[in-house]
Amino acid sequence: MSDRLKITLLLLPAMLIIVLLFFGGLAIGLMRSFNYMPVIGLTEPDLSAYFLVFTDREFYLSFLLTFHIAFTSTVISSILAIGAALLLRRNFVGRSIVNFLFQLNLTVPHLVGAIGMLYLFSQSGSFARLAAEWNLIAKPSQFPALVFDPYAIGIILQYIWKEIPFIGVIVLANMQSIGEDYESVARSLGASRWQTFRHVLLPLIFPGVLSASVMVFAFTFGAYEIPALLGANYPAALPVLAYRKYTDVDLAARPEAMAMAIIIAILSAVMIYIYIRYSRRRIRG
Amino acid sequence: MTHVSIKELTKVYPGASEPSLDRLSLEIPTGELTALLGPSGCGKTTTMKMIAGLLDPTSGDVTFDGRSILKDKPENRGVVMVFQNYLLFPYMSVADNIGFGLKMRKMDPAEIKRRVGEMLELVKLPDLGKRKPSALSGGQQQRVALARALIVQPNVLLLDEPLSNLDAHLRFEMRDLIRSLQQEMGITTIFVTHDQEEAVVLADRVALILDGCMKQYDNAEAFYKRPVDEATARFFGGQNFMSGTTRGTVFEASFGQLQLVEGLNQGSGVLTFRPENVLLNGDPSAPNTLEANIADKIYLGTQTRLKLRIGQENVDIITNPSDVEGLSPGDLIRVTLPPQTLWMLTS
Amino acid sequence: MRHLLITTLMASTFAMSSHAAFADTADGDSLIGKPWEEITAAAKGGEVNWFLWGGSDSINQYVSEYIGGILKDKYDITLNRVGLSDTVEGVNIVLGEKEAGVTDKGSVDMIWINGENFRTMKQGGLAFCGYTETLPNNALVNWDNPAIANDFGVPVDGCEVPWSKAQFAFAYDTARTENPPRSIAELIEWVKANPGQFTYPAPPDFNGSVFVRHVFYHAAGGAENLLGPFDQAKYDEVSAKTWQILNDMEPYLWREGKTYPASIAALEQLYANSEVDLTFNYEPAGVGLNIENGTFPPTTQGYGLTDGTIGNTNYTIIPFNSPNKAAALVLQNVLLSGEAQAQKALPDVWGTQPAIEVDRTSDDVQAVFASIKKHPAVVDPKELAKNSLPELQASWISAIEKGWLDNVGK
Amino acid sequence: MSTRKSLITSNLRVLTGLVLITWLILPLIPLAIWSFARGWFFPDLLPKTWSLNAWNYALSDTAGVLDSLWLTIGISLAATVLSILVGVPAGRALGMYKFKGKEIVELMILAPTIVPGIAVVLGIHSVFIFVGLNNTVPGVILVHLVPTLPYMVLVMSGIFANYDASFEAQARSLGASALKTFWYVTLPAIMPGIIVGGLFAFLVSWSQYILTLLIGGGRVVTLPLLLFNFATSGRNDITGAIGMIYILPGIIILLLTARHLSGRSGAVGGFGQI
Repeated sequence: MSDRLKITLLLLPAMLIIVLLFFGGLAIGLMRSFNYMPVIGLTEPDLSAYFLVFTDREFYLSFLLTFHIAFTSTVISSILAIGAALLLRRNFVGRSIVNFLFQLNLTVPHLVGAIGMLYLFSQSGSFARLAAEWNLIAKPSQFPALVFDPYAIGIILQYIWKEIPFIGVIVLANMQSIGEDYESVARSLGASRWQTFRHVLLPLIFPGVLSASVMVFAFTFGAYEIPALLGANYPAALPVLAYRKYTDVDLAARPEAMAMAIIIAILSAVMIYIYIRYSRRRIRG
Repeated sequence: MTHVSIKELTKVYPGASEPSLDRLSLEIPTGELTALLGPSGCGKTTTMKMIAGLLDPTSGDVTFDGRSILKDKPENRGVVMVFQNYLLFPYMSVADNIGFGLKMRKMDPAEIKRRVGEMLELVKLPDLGKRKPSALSGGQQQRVALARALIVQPNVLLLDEPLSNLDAHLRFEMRDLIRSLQQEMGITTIFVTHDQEEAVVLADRVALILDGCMKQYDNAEAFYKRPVDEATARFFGGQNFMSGTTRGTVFEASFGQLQLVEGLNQGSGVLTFRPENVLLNGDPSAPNTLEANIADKIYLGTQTRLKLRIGQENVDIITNPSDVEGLSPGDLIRVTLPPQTLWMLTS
Repeated sequence: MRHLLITTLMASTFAMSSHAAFADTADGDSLIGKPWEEITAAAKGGEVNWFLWGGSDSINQYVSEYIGGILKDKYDITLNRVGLSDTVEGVNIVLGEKEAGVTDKGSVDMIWINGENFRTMKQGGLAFCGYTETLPNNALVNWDNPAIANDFGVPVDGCEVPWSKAQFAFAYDTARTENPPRSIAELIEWVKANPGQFTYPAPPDFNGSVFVRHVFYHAAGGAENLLGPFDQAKYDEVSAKTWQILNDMEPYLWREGKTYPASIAALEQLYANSEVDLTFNYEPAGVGLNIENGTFPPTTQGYGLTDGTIGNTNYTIIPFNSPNKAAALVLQNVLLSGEAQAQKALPDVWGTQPAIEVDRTSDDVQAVFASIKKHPAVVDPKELAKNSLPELQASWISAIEKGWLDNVGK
Repeated sequence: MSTRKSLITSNLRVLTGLVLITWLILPLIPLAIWSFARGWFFPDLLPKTWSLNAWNYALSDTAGVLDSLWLTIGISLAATVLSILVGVPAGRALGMYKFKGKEIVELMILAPTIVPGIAVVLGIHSVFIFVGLNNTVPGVILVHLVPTLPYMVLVMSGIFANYDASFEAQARSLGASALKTFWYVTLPAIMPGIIVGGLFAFLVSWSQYILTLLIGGGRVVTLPLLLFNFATSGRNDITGAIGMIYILPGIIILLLTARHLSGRSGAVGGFGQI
């Protein structure tokens, strides 16, 4: 068997699934967003759905909110995950517990974390109750609004909770395979601890951090159930908005939902491209 | 210009029962090139990392010109370590790698560029500044690593197995480069190696460390001529050891007497001599000329190794292949052990 | 080997999703008017997929255990209760299937429904209609009652069968609040006097929407003027006043009205944890259940408004493409039976009001109904019914919900 | 470095570690307490009354929680096995061969990790309605492959990049059949990757919400759907019990595979190789 044939056969099943399901799904979504669906008699594509999306003020608010959620969650969890990995790299009392919890946390679904956050941070949640116990607040409304809030703090907290271990495990694996010798070289060449971290370790673990954080960004930008559970009613996150449109009893809203889905896909691809370009220059330049 | 002094340096790793390094003491004069020699795991890299500040010693002290440096941060010691696998930062160009130490000292970029250029000339890689390390050969990477270390003008340079990853023909080139740069800049240099040949060709002085203890600290020749004990002699390729008793200048061996020079250890002990110092078919009247029986003959290309029996003793000798042509196991030959090549080990 | 694995895997996954191929009764029209025995015979051994809001363990238990038990034991029908977060999800499935041309292999056999969702199904041709006379227990239903024959103003026309009646009621904690507001006018004043202690779920939440309609009635000076088909001029006039009232109220709401709870459950949580002082529900019996399951403080008390609260009837509907229509008919008939309606009315089961005429049931069932003691915290349905307001037609409701979103919510 | 200073550093480490531990388990605590609570109102720090009601309900036949648990496990396992069967060959092609268009293939396979699921599932839903895969378990399993497969291929290509195929040649030359070679040589060598990739695939499928909701259409009720239902209906006690049931299988699988996840096995490092 020639290599060419072998490679083709090896790749075929995976490519079939990706092309049919993923790109097929995107393509159908694209067609429907243009009101083009010959099977059900729509043969004249138009841009009306996009027009509706782009003239809706909630869409822009929704985009800003979703971007804020994804960006803030990604940056904070990446930074904290690197810190946690630095901590876990060295031996200390309780390291194995943290290690285990890190991995345990990977197995806990986002939804469970979100519900936990709700019970912890709502105005009558555990922290509010603690505050009341210590006489910091007299009634729930005095506790700061951390869920269903306009700044999506609850959502971001849940993402941070969930993504620190995800990025952390990847970064830790990265650090362990790199070892400490590069840092030793840098120290002996006169770099301080901080310089060693900034100019040597960080660029070395950067590919791992980058790929992990890209996945986190994409996930947090596109997740439905977390903002649906913890988010404010208005504006809703983009995926929630798209889902609402799609399940609107008015069938006319479906092309709008499809248009939003396509816009979400394009936006996340573009933002991730910019992010990769920009951060690569910053970290490795 | 730094005189390095190591005093009773000891390292016990957490959880280990045996020390990895046991009370090592060494004086390394300013500008000298010293080798720490020993098999892997003998504690030589540990020693180096402690000098560089990358490891904390369990006890003991390291002083530079009399001042203890153990409390100094690694970046403030003026010690640069070059690792065996070079560890060039893979995401930086060659020039950026070399300039790294200067950048960390926040030197003006133009000045860094100038000095990097000089350094590239010095290590004979003038045109490779823009390349990535992955595009370099092993020897070139070694030079970049050396340049990266020397550019910060360290007081002390530490080299970890500097020649071991190189092909035979590159070794001498690199040896010459290291020696000339070191002499030129007068940097006190310590390198570690497990290869006695590497130590001998490069170092002014060699410290042999076996089992965490220093055996002998001397110039290279001394390890061949005057090893302190059997382990040291064996490490340097010594094969011939005979038990007996020395009285004055006479050694009483199992097969008879051997003439010695003056000033060797007296009493019962072990006599050693190097295989390459035994003469074949020389003057029969010369002292210490004996009959020997060939037990085996091993052809090694440029040399031939003969395994001989003298009385009950086994003796190995190395000769020029042409000298032993036609001889075969079972033949008798005449060998001479010149008195000035015989050495009594301390017991 | 790999091939074998895939085959086994596919086979096993398909087995997991076995659709009962037998007892396929997708052709509903052929069932209409048939003797009941033939219908139960056709339904025997089959299954029925009932989509209904699944957020109450009491209702889930009643449906799965009590109703499901009867179906299994008496008719050999398997009831699959499919829980929904929102009824619209069920409507949507049917909608999507119709769009895709799935006319006889739909996945939904029955939906618990009323109001806008019913309108969508009826107008979209998504409902199986005209069969109600076929159900023996249809005799218990008083179709002459306009509140039964019209679902939010839309004539039922035999496209659904009533299940329960409900009437909006408020609830408060007697331990926290002494004098809760007893009319919409009082409420508006009360909210201003008690800043941060009141809110309502954002429409289109079912309960938030009905609260807004109460304010709308108040602004219109009564429901009488609003009955009948949608009237744009009337709507513009009344809605302007309504948005004025709600926007004036907004700064005094929970979190200064910057956000609203997304659902009635969220409001009930706020109430339970003293974040707000009042709650309400279209199903007044829920107060009793919520006290019993520990969601509400035991000192909670339900009450009606002096100027009346809106009542409705809720129904079950069979989608046009249900493949198990016979079983769905049997299920509807069981739901309508006096026994099932009485069971549902027990305060520790659910406590909701029957949709049938109790005096048309057997003496035994009437005795059960007579013996029911309402939960002390639940407002007496008879008292509540004295001040019952009608629901508006669904077109009004969509307009009000959209208007709220544009004028108050954003 | 003085010992005093290193003492401070190490105490700092322990302290930060403690904060991290607390933060990691914190959200699970109220969930666990709620599952045993009956009426837990502000400002009570702990419930005044404890009860097993929620657990009784969650474990009863009517609630469907256990059915849902088995269904969810079945779907996730099927999605994992399919991901492995499809992902291992693809990982081999990407990890061991250089070929024209490789970057494009890689990008296509990775695309689902950077394009949110909601963006593709709406279109998939339209197609599935036509082919009758909507509201079915196979349909849900198939759509789960969209997010799980990239992880699997990613991990496996990392593994195969460090894999020496000459072991296979050696085995063949010693007389092993292709199948035996795969079984005795290839499989053990790539097993850590299969375990880690499989674990990730399982977890991704396990926590899938929106894909199941849309494609399953309410007929395929996995645990997250059930949980969301109760979480949004305000039954915190039942939510807590279902939540506990929901996280249990993941923990068990983790305990079985934990040693492969620890950094040194290197399989996780595959994620760094995008």
